[in-house]
Amino acid sequence: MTALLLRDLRLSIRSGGGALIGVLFFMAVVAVIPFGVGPDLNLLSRIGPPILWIGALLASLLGLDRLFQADREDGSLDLMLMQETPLVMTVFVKCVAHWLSHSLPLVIASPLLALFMNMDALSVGATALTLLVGTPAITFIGAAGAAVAVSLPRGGLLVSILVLPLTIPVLIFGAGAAYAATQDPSPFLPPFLYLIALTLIFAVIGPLAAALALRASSD
Amino acid sequence: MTALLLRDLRLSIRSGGGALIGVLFFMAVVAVIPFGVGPDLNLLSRIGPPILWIGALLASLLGLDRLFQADREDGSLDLMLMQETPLVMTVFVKCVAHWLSHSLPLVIASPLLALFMNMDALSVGATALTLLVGTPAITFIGAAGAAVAVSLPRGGLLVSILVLPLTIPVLIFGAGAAYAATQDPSPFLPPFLYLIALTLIFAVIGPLAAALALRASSD
Amino acid sequence: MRFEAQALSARRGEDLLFRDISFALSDGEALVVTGPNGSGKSTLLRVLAGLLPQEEGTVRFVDGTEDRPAREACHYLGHRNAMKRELTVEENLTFWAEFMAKEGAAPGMDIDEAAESVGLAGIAHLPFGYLSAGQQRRMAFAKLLVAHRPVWILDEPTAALDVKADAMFAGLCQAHLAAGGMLVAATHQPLGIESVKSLVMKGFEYGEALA
Amino acid sequence: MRFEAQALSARRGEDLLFRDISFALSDGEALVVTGPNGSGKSTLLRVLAGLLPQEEGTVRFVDGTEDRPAREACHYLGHRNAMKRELTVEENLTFWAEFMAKEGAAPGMDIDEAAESVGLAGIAHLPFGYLSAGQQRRMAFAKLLVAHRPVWILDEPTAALDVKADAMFAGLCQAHLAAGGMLVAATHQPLGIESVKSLVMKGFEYGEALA
Amino acid sequence: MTDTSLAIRSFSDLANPAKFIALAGKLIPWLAGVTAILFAAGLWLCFTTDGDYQQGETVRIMYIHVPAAWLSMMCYTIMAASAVGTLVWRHPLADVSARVAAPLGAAFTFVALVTGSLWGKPMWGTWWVWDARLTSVFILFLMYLGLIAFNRAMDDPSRAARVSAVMILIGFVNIPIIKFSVDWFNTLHQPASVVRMGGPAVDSEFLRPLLVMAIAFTMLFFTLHMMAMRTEIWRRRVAAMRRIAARSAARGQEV
Amino acid sequence: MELAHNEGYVLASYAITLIAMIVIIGWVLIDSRGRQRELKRLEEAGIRRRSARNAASGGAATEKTIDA
Ligand code: HEM
Ligand SMILES: Nc1ncnc2c1ncn2[C@@H]1O[C@H](COP(=O)(O)OP(=O)(O)OP(=O)(O)O)[C@@H](O)[C@H]1O
Ligand SMILES: Nc1ncnc2c1ncn2[C@@H]1O[C@H](COP(=O)(O)OP(=O)(O)OP(=O)(O)O)[C@@H](O)[C@H]1O
Ligand SMILES: [Mg+2]
Ligand SMILES: [Mg+2]
Repeated sequence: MTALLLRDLRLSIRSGGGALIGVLFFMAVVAVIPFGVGPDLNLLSRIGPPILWIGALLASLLGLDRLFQADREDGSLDLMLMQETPLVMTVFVKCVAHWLSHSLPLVIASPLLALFMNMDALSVGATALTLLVGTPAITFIGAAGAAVAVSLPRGGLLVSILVLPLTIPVLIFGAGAAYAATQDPSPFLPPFLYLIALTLIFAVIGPLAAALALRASSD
Repeated sequence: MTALLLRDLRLSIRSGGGALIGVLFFMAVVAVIPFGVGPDLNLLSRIGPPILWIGALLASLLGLDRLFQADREDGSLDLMLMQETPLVMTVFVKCVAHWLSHSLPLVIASPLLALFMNMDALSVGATALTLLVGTPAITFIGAAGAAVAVSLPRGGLLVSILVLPLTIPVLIFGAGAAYAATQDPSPFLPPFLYLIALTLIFAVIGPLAAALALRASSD
Repeated sequence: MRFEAQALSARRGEDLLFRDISFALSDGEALVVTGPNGSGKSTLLRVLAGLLPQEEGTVRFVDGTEDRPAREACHYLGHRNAMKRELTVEENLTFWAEFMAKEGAAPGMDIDEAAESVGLAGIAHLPFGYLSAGQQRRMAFAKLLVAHRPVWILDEPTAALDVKADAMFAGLCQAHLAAGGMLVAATHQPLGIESVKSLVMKGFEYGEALA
Repeated sequence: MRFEAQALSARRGEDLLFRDISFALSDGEALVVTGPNGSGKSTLLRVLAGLLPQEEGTVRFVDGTEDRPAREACHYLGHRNAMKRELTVEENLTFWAEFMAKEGAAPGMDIDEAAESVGLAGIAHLPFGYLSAGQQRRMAFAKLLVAHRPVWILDEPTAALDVKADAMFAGLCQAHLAAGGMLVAATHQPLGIESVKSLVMKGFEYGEALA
Repeated sequence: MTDTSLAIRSFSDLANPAKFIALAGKLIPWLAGVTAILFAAGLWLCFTTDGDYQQGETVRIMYIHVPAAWLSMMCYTIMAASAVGTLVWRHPLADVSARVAAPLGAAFTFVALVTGSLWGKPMWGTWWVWDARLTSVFILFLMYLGLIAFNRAMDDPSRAARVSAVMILIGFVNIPIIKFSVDWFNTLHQPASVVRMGGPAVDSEFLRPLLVMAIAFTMLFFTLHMMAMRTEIWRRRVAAMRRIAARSAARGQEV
Repeated sequence: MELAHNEGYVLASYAITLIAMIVIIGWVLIDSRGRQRELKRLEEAGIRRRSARNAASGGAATEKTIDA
């Protein structure tokens, strides 16, 4: 399993440059928002957390559709399906590798981008923390979508559409918790705990669904 | 050349990127936004134009990195390089096909989505217009990047560093012009003209650079 | 050990491709599948490897522990090499060696040793994408050596191999059989392996198993 | 018409793969390139097709109009088939026929006719990805027929073909030569074409041209 | 004569699509006739009853908005039931039913969304708000489109059936959300006043055209659904026959 | 006055509903006609379905798809 993790990480660095595309897209998102809302710093800092969350969500979608496709095209997926290692584990490890290479850079970059949005320290911290906890959920859901798409001869963008509706709860609780951290009346902990719960649930359901879809897909 | 255009359009529909899916994806993105920033209509109408622009950028990026890669992997690129047709033309047509299949549906759908973002008529028109004029620039820059990436066995990273930053000016002028249309003091025309200039420049430079990179790439 | 298929039939799209294919291999036996293009050789091998669902029939690998799926006892070498172009040969082989390793099973060959036995010891540091077609195929073959599996399922293994590599390949297969392994191969060219069973596919008209 | 190479040498990575390769083909002549895996056959063909830069030497196609690059007179069939899995066979062939059509040049075969002459007339409506390996190769070959080019450059054209298809392939090549075409093929198996020149590559030890 | 009873009946005598086609051939003209009569009566009622003192003329939008909204949910429910049929009994007709219902559902949802928006502008002063009911209906619309796109992406129906059945069932959570969103969250939208505990709270003046239109829309749905199912069965037959034709042609000419 | 103002919305609603219904009904009808025509042409060409030829060979278990 470590072998798989290392391989996927290595691949993501050697080809495609997943990490940077995500971060750059993220930066582009943050760079244009001020043009919409104008130079109103207060407003910017208020919508900062949700914007960062939306940016992270969309950036995670880039490249997620090829999570299994590359392995299928060169025949590696066949061999993975044949091993004794439970397929769920294989999928889980691939998700972890994808998260490490594609989403973690976003989480790390988010405090920096938060500065552009004129967010205060507390809010920056809360957003980064919720992103850290919440983005894995997106990856796990995405894996299920990618697995369904790989089973389709004409999958493609379909993944993002299958996946986006399912990410809505994550977005609600993530952005909600980040927002609550700075607003006094609304408590931070409940949405944050929901977020953790969502991630844990999806960490189980996502790989399971993906494994099922992959088994059904082979052709 | 029409043959190439038709083939690429057909492929984009077959492999899941067709108009329906592009628009659907865009709609899903727009539907997700209120869950992030909250259902505040005023706020939504202010961030409407940049959100539409971000959606367009994302939709253009999805799949753009594989513009030449797919053709290279199955050997089609080799044959294209051998023909009498100038390579620049081939690249240009491929860009047009990508724009038609990935960006145009978004431009067409944008007024509808703008309604959901509660934007007023002027702003809707301005955004759709800037999208129509600006998105080709993104495609052309992206094509150059995709060509460089295809020529370097491990070039993925480089592309995102070289190319994505170039899209940020497009994004800024685009969103800026859309914003200016509704705000009285700031004039609409200057950023809009810059946007047109950018598109025209990139329409020449992008395919040229891509053709050069592809010629140098073959291996 | 026995590897056996009983009354297999399979479907591609909506059509039944073959029906009622049965065979049994025991230690050291090989089966060569032949037939015209599109007759369903690759389909049969993928069914044996558990990569396609059969329509009817069973595939079993019997070795004391009955309950494991047959696919876990198999190596599958398809038309595609299952190697990453971006990684070096060594990285590729190491990955598969580790990923396919089983606890308590016979260990496979060392990476270097495997590269040497397919005649490519010197170029293991190159990215896989830099190799020539035949070298890539040889490396894909080396993958079978780095982890032990009793059954090898090979789809046109000698495509793109030169004469010397053909002989080397036949030698490796013989060694595998001599060590009690089993082998199912689909091919259009004689493989140079002795004493094999053969199965001729006819495609849509349903194959016949010959002893 | 003449297709000729003079004192070619090419490099892969840092190493010179071959040096000083010269040959000339005129109407109806064929050259078969052989040699062990990794000796540079594919590299040579790609240089001839203008897909890789040579280190030294020239490739020329002489036919009155001298100034066009030689690659424009060539068909290249590489290890990969240059077909899209998602499109049907018919769409694929139609695309290449139109894309490769030249004004004022001899027109190629009709799509149906081409599919028929590779023995696959019935399945032109299937997506290319659904074909078996051999069927895919046949279809890739049909691509050479739908647009006319005087020179065919073929890299292991018969890989994955069955016996019947081998014969069909040889027949098509003969017909091309008889019509005054030229042909350069790299292969490990005899192609069944008569009266050909041959070139044996040795790889890094530099090839020798034999008449 | 509802769809469910038909499905159960043909399930019990094991899946004869041929029987279904025969039955549909007999039923469709009657269904179409009844639908036409109901629409004629419904539309006449729609335009002859008085306007509301509060809402003025716009109350007439209700006569199409509410039936369309109901049908958008009913159609999804039928799809979910069919999905269960696909997964549990692997009944081929169930897959056909689910597959052809998606475009119909999308059409009714579209009508509900558009008429709702057109009603919202005069009543609430805006085309659209992101409240729970409206958003969940919008998501229903996206789900219909997604399922259509999915079915189109998959050209091998036997493989698409199970995956799309699972997706339909996952999406079913949205239906109770639509239905009860007005009770759970406070929204701008009207709470249930027809289908609710304790009987309808709408004046019978408005209730009559509403109910007639609702039945008319429902009959329209069943007519179209049955026709589309029949067409889908034909489509699959054509595909099967084409394959056989192609294969015998290939074998005939290949020596 | 307000009534006259709002009539537009009512008309628009009915018009759009009418158009949507015409589109969906038309699509169902056209699709149905098209398939019927194809079926007829194939049958004229003398092509029979497999199960129509040897109904005994494929039982319900193997025939997961519809070609009854
Ligand atoms: C795009 C906007 C709208 C959407 C998506 C929408 C959706 C729905 C749905 C799904 C239902 C069925 C609810 C159920 O059966 O429980 C419904 C019913 C109804 N809607 Fe709307 N609606 C919209 C706008 C409006 C507006 C603007 C009004 C009037 C001011 C309105 C008035 C009603 C009424 C009176 C009912 C019947 C409720 C009942 O009796 O159960 N709707 N709508
Ligand atoms: N980028 C590169 N860097 C270094 N070596 C390379 C590179 N690309 C290819 N090679 C080497 O060049 C040699 C020639 O490869 P080529 O594909 O031409 O061989 P070939 O004669 O076609 O062999 P085969 O019969 O296996 O197809 C191989 O030994 C390969 O390892
Ligand atoms: N999804 C599909 N739908 C319909 N037919 C298919 C599908 N996939 C494969 N086929 C058909 O199944 C047949 C068997 O293909 P298979 O790859 O098993 O042949 P093969 O014997 O390996 O041939 P080759 O010698 O060319 O490799 C082919 O005729 C192919 O066209
Ligand atoms: Mg095969
Ligand atoms: Mg080669």
